[in-house]
This record gives sequence, C-alpha cells and structure tokens, in this order.
Amino acid sequence: MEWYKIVGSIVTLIGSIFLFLGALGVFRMPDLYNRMQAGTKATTLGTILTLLGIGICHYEWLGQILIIIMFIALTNPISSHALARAAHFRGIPLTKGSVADKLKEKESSEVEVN
Amino acid sequence: MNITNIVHIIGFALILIGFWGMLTQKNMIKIILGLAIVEVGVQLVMVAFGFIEGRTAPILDSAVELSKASELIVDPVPQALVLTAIVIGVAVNALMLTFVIRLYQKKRSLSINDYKDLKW
Amino acid sequence: MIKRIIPAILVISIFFMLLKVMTNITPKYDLTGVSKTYAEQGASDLGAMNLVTAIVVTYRGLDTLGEVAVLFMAGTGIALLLRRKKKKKGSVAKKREASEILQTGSKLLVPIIMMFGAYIFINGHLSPGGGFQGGAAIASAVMLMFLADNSFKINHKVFGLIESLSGMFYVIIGILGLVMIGADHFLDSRLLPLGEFGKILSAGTIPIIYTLVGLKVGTELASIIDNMKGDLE
Amino acid sequence: MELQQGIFILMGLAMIIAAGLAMHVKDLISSIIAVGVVSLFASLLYLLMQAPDVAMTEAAIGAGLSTLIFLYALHKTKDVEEEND
Amino acid sequence: MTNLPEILLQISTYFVSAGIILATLRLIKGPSMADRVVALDTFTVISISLITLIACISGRVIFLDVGMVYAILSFIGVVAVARYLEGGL
Repeated sequence: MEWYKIVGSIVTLIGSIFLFLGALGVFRMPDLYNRMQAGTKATTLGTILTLLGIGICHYEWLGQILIIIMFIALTNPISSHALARAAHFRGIPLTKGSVADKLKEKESSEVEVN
Repeated sequence: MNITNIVHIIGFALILIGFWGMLTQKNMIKIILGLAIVEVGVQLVMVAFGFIEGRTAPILDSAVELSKASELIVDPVPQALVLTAIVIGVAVNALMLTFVIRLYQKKRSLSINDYKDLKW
Repeated sequence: MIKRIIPAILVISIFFMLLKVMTNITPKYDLTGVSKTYAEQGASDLGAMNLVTAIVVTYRGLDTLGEVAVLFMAGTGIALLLRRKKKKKGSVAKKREASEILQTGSKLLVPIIMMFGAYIFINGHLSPGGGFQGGAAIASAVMLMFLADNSFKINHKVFGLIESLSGMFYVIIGILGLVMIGADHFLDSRLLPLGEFGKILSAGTIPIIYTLVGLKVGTELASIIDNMKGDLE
Repeated sequence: MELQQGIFILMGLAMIIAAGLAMHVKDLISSIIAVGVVSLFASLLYLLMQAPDVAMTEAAIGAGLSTLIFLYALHKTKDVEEEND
Repeated sequence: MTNLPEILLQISTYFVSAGIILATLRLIKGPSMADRVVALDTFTVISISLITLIACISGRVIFLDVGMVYAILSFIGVVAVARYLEGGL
C-alpha cells in the first residue's frame, strides 16, 4: 500500500467535487454572468486539482500533467473573458440583485468625454 | 449488451437524427449541420467495428508486449480509415458552405424552397 | 403534409436497414486477416510504434496521397468560388476590435500552439498524432490570429510556396521508393535505415513524410479559413 | 465493467440529446454549438474505444475549425436571417 | 483497504458524470445562446479531467497527449462564438 496513491486519489476526489459544484452552479445560478463565473472558476480549480491528484498517483506522468495544467491556466480565462464581454455587448441583462456594472460605467464615461 | 452494441446504437441514432434533419429542414446551413451529424455517426460505427473488449490502443510502447502484440491491441485499420475521413469531412463541409454562400449572393435567400430552377 | 410523410417513410426505411445491419453484427474477439498481419509484422517491418501511423503512411500510403489531393481540390474549389473583389471606398462595415486580453493572450499562445503542432507531427510514429492532427493545430493557430486581430492577413506567397513544395517532396519521396526499392513500393518508408525502435530518428521516412503532410494540411486548412473569411481587399 | 458501460450510455444520451437539439432549435448559433458538443462527446467515445489517434483528430478539428467555418458562413449570409427573426 | 485509491477514483468518475448531466440540462434549457456557450465551455473543461481519468484507469500515458490537444485547442471554439456574438468576426 503506497501512501502517495491515497493522497493522490483524495486530491482527485476533492477536484471532482469542485467540478460537480461548478456544473451545479452552471445549472442553478440566476443569470448568465453568475453561471459563467461558476462554470469557469470552480471548474478550473477542479480540473487542476484532479490533474494534480492523478499526477501524484502516477508520478512518472507529472511532466505532461504540469504542461496540461499550464495550458488550462493560460486558455480558460481568455475564453471566459471573451464570452462575458460578448454577452455584455449583446445586451444580455444582469440579474436583479446585482450591484455593479463597471464596463457600462466605463463606456458611458468615455462617451461623455468624447 | 456489450460496448460494441451500445456504440452501434448511438451511431445509428445519430445517423437517423441527421437524416431526419436533412430531409425536413428548410435552411441550407441546417441541412449541412445534419450532414455533419451523419458523418459523426458513421465514424462512430466504423470505429466500433474495430473495437475488441478488454484490449488496448494500437500503440506499442512499454505497456504492450511486442511479441504478443496481435493478442493485446484493437484493430488499427478502421482507425486509420476514420482518421482520414474526418479531415476530408471538414473540407467537404467547407466546400458545401461555399456553395451556400454563392447561392445566397445570387438570390439573397437561405431557404431551400426558393431554389426551384430545376424543379419539374 | 406530403412534405412530412415522405421523409418519415425514408427515415423509417433507413431505420429498418440499419436494424438489419445491427442484428447481423457479432462483436469481434480476435484480429483477422490483414489487420492481424499488420499487428504482427508492423513493428518489425517498419519500425513505427504507432501502428495507425504505419498503416496511414506506408501500407495505405496511396490512399493518403489521394486524400491530400482531395483536400487540395476542395481548397482550390473554395478559392475559385469565393474570389475576392476590389474594395470600394467606404463600403466596409466597421468591426469591433478584440479586447486587449484576447490580443495579448493570442500573442502568447500562437507560438505555443505552432510549436505544439510541430511536436505532434514530428512524434507521429511514437505517440498518437501525426500530420493531420498537427496540421489542424497549425491551422488553429492561424485561426486564433484571425480572431484576435482584425487586420491580420496571411502571406499568400509563403503559404502557397510551403504547400506546393511539401506536396512536391511528398510525391518525390514516393517515386524514390519506386526507383530505389522495387516496382511495387511506391511511397515505401524503408528508404532510410529503420534505426532503433522507439527513438525519434527511426522508422525510415515516416517522420519526414508526416512532417510534409502536416505542413501541407496546415497551410491548406489555413487558406480555406482565409478564403471563408474573405474580406474584400 | 458496469461503470464503463454506464459512461458509454451517459455520453451517448448526451450526444443524442445534443443532436436532437441541433435539429430542433430555431436559432442557428445554438445548433452550431450543439454540433460542437456532439463532436466533443464523439472524441471522448473514441478515447474510450481505445482510438487515441482518432480522438485527437476529432478534438483538433471539431473543437475550433469546424465551428469557425460554420460561423463564417453564417456571418456571410446574415442580413436576411436577421430580417426573418 | 488495499484498493482504496481505485474506489476513490471511481467516486470521482461518478461526480464528473453528474457534472456532465447538469451541464447537459443547462444546454437544453439555456434561454439564450450565450447560456449554451457557457455549457459548452463547462463541457470542455470537464472533459479534460475525464480524459485524464480515463488515462489513469486504463494505465496508458499516451492518452495524455489527447488531453494536451484538448487543453490548448478547445478554447478557440468558444472564442470564435464570442467574437461572432460581439460582432467582430
């Protein structure tokens, strides 16, 4: 019984719970921006933890797994940022309880200056 | 109910859905999307023909013993066929979409019902 | 009404056809015929770890040549159909620029994706992957530059040169096999020594052929995307 | 073994639902996205059927290239479509 | 006790499958197309970890290459749809 396998599988389990919670947030959150936050932040953390756990289980694969983690950390924020910006310009409304809309404030102030 | 049969059912269901969409939709882009779904179904069925349960991928690295390779790996020939079919599929889709764009520039319509030049 | 009935009849008949096919399939339990031969002899014969690569490049090399030709014809057809017209002044619709994060990120990611595509097709005989996948990755890098930068244009001369040179060398390697090995060895990969099993420089000409195929497929798909984008010049 | 069959059936159901959605919804972007989902799950199925080469091809082409080609075609034929909506 | 890691990995596979089901429900429900794109984004991220789990269960290191391709190329589709929606294509 190797101890690193137990540690790795526990880390994987925590990561998969984060993945599940992210998907639950995608399903349950009230508006698009909240859903996007759940679907990006939680799932990115979950994926990184899952990969790390498997990397601990099979320590000889750790190099490739670190490369995958680097790719995810580089690409995931870009896609969700582009999507959120597009949804904002498309005019998809925020939910009722939201308190701040910085992009709109910035745009309106730029229009006033011009 | 083994895995080959499950994948065959999935593939055949995709083929039927794609055909139904191709035959009933009016929008030409949607017809091409139906053809893309049919392609995915056919490729799934073809890969499932070569799948053997309990065997591993046809790449002979340290996990596969070289002398007993033919008893340990799945069939590589359908995989090679599907590999080329996918690339061809996307090129053919692009060509058909080009035809749609040209037709649209001619008649300003995407509906298949507006093109009845050869209808008898 | 008739427009619903005829498709329904057709789909139901296709369903019964597929049902007939499905009930006659028995799952395989062993390799048979040609695939058994490939699995037994492929490794010692060609020195490639990846048997799919061995089949695509050497055993079925002529099919791959034909496929590259089909891809070339599709690309040419798209370029012919979507010929560009000269731009009239002031007629161009204004497009929204990409955000700064996307621009910076694409500057960071495009070289990585290009390098990764090259890694995929150079390692085609050792790991999954090969010319088609690597070509798709290179085309995706070009696509990311199109998405991030509205004024980006590809250099048609360089792309056309790479495409035609790689296609030409592919055919030349095939004919060399015909000349040097024997009459029925078109596109044979055993021109060069097979080398040590499992190293990068092994398996004869398979890495060279897959690199050429990768360059050709990548430039081909990139020019298809460029033509589909088709802004007026 | 049970778990593996369960994953196959789950992914197959997701694929069939996405394909039906692609043919059913009115708006074209949603149906292009649904076809992207179909090709994503197809790539996972290839991986489960021990065909990593095919899975890699489907991932590299179905993820970006095919979606973008459809979107360009949609962009070029857009003006009438927005009138109809 | 000896096969505790395998049991834990199986439980993680169940959690990931439940995530797929929930994201599929959002794909069906999604009122606007942007919601469906969010579902696609979630699918791609989940599928990377599923690929790694498959590689771990079947014990082949070569499957990680597919995961690498997915990790670096799958975001391009989402970016393409986003650029289309904001009118910059």
